[in-house]
Amino acid sequence: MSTETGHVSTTGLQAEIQDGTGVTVNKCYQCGKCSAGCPLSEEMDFPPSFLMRMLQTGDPGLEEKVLRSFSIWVCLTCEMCYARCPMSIDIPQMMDYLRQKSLREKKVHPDAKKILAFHKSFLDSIKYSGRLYEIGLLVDYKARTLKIMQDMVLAPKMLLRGKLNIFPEMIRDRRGVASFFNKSNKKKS
Amino acid sequence: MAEFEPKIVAFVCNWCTYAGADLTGTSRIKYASNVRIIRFPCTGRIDYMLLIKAFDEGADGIIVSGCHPNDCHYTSGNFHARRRWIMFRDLCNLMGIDMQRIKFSWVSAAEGAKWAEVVNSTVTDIRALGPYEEYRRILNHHSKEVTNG
Amino acid sequence: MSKIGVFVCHCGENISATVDCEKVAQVAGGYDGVVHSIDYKYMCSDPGQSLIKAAIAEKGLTGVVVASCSPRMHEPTFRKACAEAGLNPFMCEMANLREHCSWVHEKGEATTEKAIDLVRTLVEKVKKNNSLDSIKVPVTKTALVIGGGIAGIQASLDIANTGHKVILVEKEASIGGHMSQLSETFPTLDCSQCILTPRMVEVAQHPNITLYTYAELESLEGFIGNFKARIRRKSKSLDEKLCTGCGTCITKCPVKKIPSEFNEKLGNRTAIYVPFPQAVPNKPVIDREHCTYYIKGKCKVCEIVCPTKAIRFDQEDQIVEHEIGAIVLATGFSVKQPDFFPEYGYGKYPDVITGLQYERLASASGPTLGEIKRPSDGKIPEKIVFIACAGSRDPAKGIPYCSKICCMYTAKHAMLYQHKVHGGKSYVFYMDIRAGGKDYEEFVRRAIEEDGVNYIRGRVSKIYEKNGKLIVKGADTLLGAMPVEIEADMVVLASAGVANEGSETLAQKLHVSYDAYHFFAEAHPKLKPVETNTAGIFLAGACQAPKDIPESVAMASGAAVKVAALFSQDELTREPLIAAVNRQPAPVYSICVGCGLCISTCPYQAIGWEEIKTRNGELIKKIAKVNPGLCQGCGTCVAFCRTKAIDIQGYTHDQVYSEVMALLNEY
Amino acid sequence: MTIGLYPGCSLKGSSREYTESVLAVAEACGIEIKEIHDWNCCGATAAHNLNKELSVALPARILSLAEAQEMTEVLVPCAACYSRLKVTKHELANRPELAKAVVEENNLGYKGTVEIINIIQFLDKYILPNLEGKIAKPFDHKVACYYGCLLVRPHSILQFDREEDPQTMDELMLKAGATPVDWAFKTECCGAGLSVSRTSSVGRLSGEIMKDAADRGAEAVIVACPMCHSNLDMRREAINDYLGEKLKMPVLYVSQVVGLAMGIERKKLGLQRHFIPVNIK
Repeated sequence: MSTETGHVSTTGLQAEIQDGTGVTVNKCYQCGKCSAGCPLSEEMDFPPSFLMRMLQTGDPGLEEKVLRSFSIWVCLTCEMCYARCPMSIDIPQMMDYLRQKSLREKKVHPDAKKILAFHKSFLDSIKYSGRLYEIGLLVDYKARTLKIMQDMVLAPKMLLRGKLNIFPEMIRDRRGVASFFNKSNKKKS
Repeated sequence: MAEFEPKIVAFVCNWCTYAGADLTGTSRIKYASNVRIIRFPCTGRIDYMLLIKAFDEGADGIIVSGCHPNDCHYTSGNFHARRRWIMFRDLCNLMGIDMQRIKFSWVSAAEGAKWAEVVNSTVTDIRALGPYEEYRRILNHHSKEVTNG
Repeated sequence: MSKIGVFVCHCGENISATVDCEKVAQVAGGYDGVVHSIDYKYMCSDPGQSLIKAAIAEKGLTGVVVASCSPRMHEPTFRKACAEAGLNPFMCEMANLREHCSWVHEKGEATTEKAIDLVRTLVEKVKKNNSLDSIKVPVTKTALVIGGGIAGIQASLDIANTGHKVILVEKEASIGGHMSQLSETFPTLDCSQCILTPRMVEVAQHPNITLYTYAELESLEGFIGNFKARIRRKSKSLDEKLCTGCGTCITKCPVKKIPSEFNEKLGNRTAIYVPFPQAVPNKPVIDREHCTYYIKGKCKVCEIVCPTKAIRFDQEDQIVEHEIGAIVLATGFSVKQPDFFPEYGYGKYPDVITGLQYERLASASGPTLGEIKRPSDGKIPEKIVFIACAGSRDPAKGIPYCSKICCMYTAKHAMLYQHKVHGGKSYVFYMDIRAGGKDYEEFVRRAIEEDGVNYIRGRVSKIYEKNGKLIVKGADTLLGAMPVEIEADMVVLASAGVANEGSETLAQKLHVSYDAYHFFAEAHPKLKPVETNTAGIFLAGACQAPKDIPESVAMASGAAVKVAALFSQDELTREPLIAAVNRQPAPVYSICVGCGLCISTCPYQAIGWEEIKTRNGELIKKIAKVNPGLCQGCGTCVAFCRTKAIDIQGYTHDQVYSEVMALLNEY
Repeated sequence: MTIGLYPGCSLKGSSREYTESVLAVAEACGIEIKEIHDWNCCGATAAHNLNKELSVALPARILSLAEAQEMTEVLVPCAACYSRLKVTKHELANRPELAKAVVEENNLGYKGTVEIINIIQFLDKYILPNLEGKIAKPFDHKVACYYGCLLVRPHSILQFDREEDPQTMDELMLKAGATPVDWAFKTECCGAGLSVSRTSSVGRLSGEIMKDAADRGAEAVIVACPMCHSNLDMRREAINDYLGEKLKMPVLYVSQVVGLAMGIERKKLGLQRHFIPVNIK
């Protein structure tokens, strides 16, 4: 004899974001405070509040644009938007979700390839040694991006100051850490 | 199998919770339909034997809800209700009544959303506890004792 | 044998959309004692009520159950209809199928079942109802108005002009409230003080108004028509009869650097002071927290210079008592201090101010004599930024509601700036422009089109100071949320309107409800906007929710009419839903055992003793007795009574037990 | 008194002077620091950007290790690691099913008993009380305390200091003899994760920070995060390119300043490792 409690009906990407992160896109009333405070909004193709608006429409074309946007990759997760949002919308979490979906669906913005390459190199380093191996990271990143010359000035200076380890630090239970990667990869496939 | 739908009676005061539940309606907030409200002028009027009566008649759970402390329309009715409740609780324990089946709450005339929460959480809790068959057993037991002298 | 009529209302589609009303009526028709059961689209309409009246006449109904909306909405309507058809109005009950059922559940069998249960419960209750007669009580024709802002002033004058006595209580040293602080008012740009001060003077001179300033309500007892109010008149350290208001004491007072509350701390006042030059009454009070005499035990300069010897250092607070028939609550609102906006730097940067502070700057009687000058260095700002919704519509900061007045006063502020500072640039950051009201939209358009105020749709994220400028970082959401940065000289925050501190304590004293934000709650959001849930207490102005001057004034006049209507009667009828002690024929007389528990628990001291005596005066029994004039019908005594000797009409033992049994047992 | 330490990857490599200074001040106060054995990387920005499960599993292993090694309090000097560990702890506490999955995965068990503290809390709680009378050389300079993003955000979880215009580091510096300047970029982002992949963005963001600090008369910027340090110090070229001027202001870790005030020798604090020479004393 009971009836279900009320719920807002959303579909598409909105609903997915809601399920995946608990963020209700429709809470945004477009005040723009996030875009005003975001340190990177001027480098974004769509500042955060604009992105929220695109998602609110539920228009598949605009949702596609969001997943292919540069904004989601240049976002630094500095949490400024979340800190000041009058509606307490966890935009950083939503950005994480969008990035992962964009990656899964192979929709990463061409200009974001470098950012993505860095993140991937970073994770590979951890997978291999359990910790970040900075030279390894740089080498791997260069191999991925073919930016051979970048930061070439920096490395010797860092070595000179004892800021770089020639050899990676290996943790003992590398297999254990690597297994996290395998498991989470399996889940996705 | 269909889910167990508990019967829940709510004893509420006219000034705070009844009005609060009206506001839930005006705000069109949806909640579980298991609860039936009985209106009282004040929680101070609620004679706790009524709660026993409700279990007797087959209720699986009970809500008693009135004004927040200090907000009673009649100055102190809700304090009296609370004081009596403390004594009544001991009595219930003695009789073997499951205290988890009686929920107390404060819902003011402005707290429409809270009323929906109180109802929904009570329904969920009572549903988890299942039908109050135990009470029926206590009842039979007591009545046998009485007849056996 | 009962003959009950059941009337199921569709409420248009409000009920019938989710409840099968026909089925409800059909099932109810089969209940014992129900002789008439129908459903109809609008029971409260004239034809609907006629259906009830006709059924009472034709079928000789002994009880009526109307299954429709909340009894808090239409119980009086249907009881009146019953009375008109010759049925005792208290033989009518309502089942709440709308607020408690159709509006809160989805369409389906379960919802209809619930509706049926509710109707059955009330059918069983009404069978046990008793015919009751209303109680008559006298009316004291004096009104108490609490709060001397524009709403309280208007209510006082309106009531006083109907020939009734008014006692106006104001906690500050002068009446006038927030309106006296304002510069010019939207949308006409009338000078606020010019239109207010004549009203203030009228209050002071009105023969029917007793004005207590520097006073607060201490306690209230009683009920509609018969309240007793105790008012604390705080000591002003002054014999008001002797004081001529010459002001010599103020000029000579050595403590001169106390931030003036009236000037929102943008100016100073002395320890003996009148809040502002046009104050009513224009007689000073001593602020004992700052006065040297009260702190150090010496000074008394004011006493020495006073030509009429009116200063009274040893004066004490005084409690006055008044019999009151009705109360108008007009305590107004407060402006939220935006110190919960660290990103805007209020409190850190002196040139970030509130809207109310800006009013003082723009006011001809203000600290800058109406010139817009920065508090930090007195410079005239060349660029000024106004931020709307600084606190309002911000759930993260705890204020989700719209403060309603800010859009308009911000437009006015920007307009005044443009009028006063030629060549200056003004910017308004806003989310929406809410300009509903006569000539309001036109006013905002004028600010934009004629005065050149730059409106930017977006919220400001941060303000910081650099090289004497305030850097305002916002965004323009109409340009794709493009970041905007303005180097301003001054920033004005349209801070939220909030309930007064301690408003809930006052509400508790008066037993009126308040909402989640501590504003006082009206009895019905649409149809009883000036009434409270407590009969005889009415609301006026911004103590109910933020509102502008015309609305406050209209509401005050509305409340005054309610009071006048009440005072037009010599006697009031009260619902007879009160307690009574059981009486029986001799030799039992009453099942009351005289334990006295009810006497000690009654919150109204409405129960006393009654001695039952033989004809020759010998005491047979001492039992409890309810004074019907004092009993408010809470029923606490009923729950306490061990022998069930005391019962309360409308909620008798028979009635409530029948309800419980009917609710849980289907036929 | 033994306190656990989670250094994190940077503190073992590019910002080893941060570790050195932390250990040096702890040693001077007789506080024993024990590194979590066999710790792994917290996953940093990369993990939560690309892989949600990983962003929980990696920090969870660290928390489990600390618990297994009977630590009750773990100092996390890196602000980014601190934020990740605190957020993970919060998530595990609020999502029991997640905590269960984590235990199954890492075979280490998890109860949630370890307290995570940041560098400011550590200095405040363990070093300052010992400092009375030990301020050998007050750090008598005007400093700009730079908190960055992750020391104070997300505030709802970290519950540390104020989200806007925080004060704790300023108070700490005051006690070390420094004069904190009032400035506007305390919690603005330096560019962090984009250091390598978008150096120009870092030049702009870090540049604005350095410029405001310089304009307010600061002689040094004080940080509590290795990423902030590497951006403000090692990326000075990009910063100067953006600003079009040559800023020489040094960037010090908060622990280095406390160390200097205590009179610990500069080498022990790793000051020689900075790109921008620390020419002030």
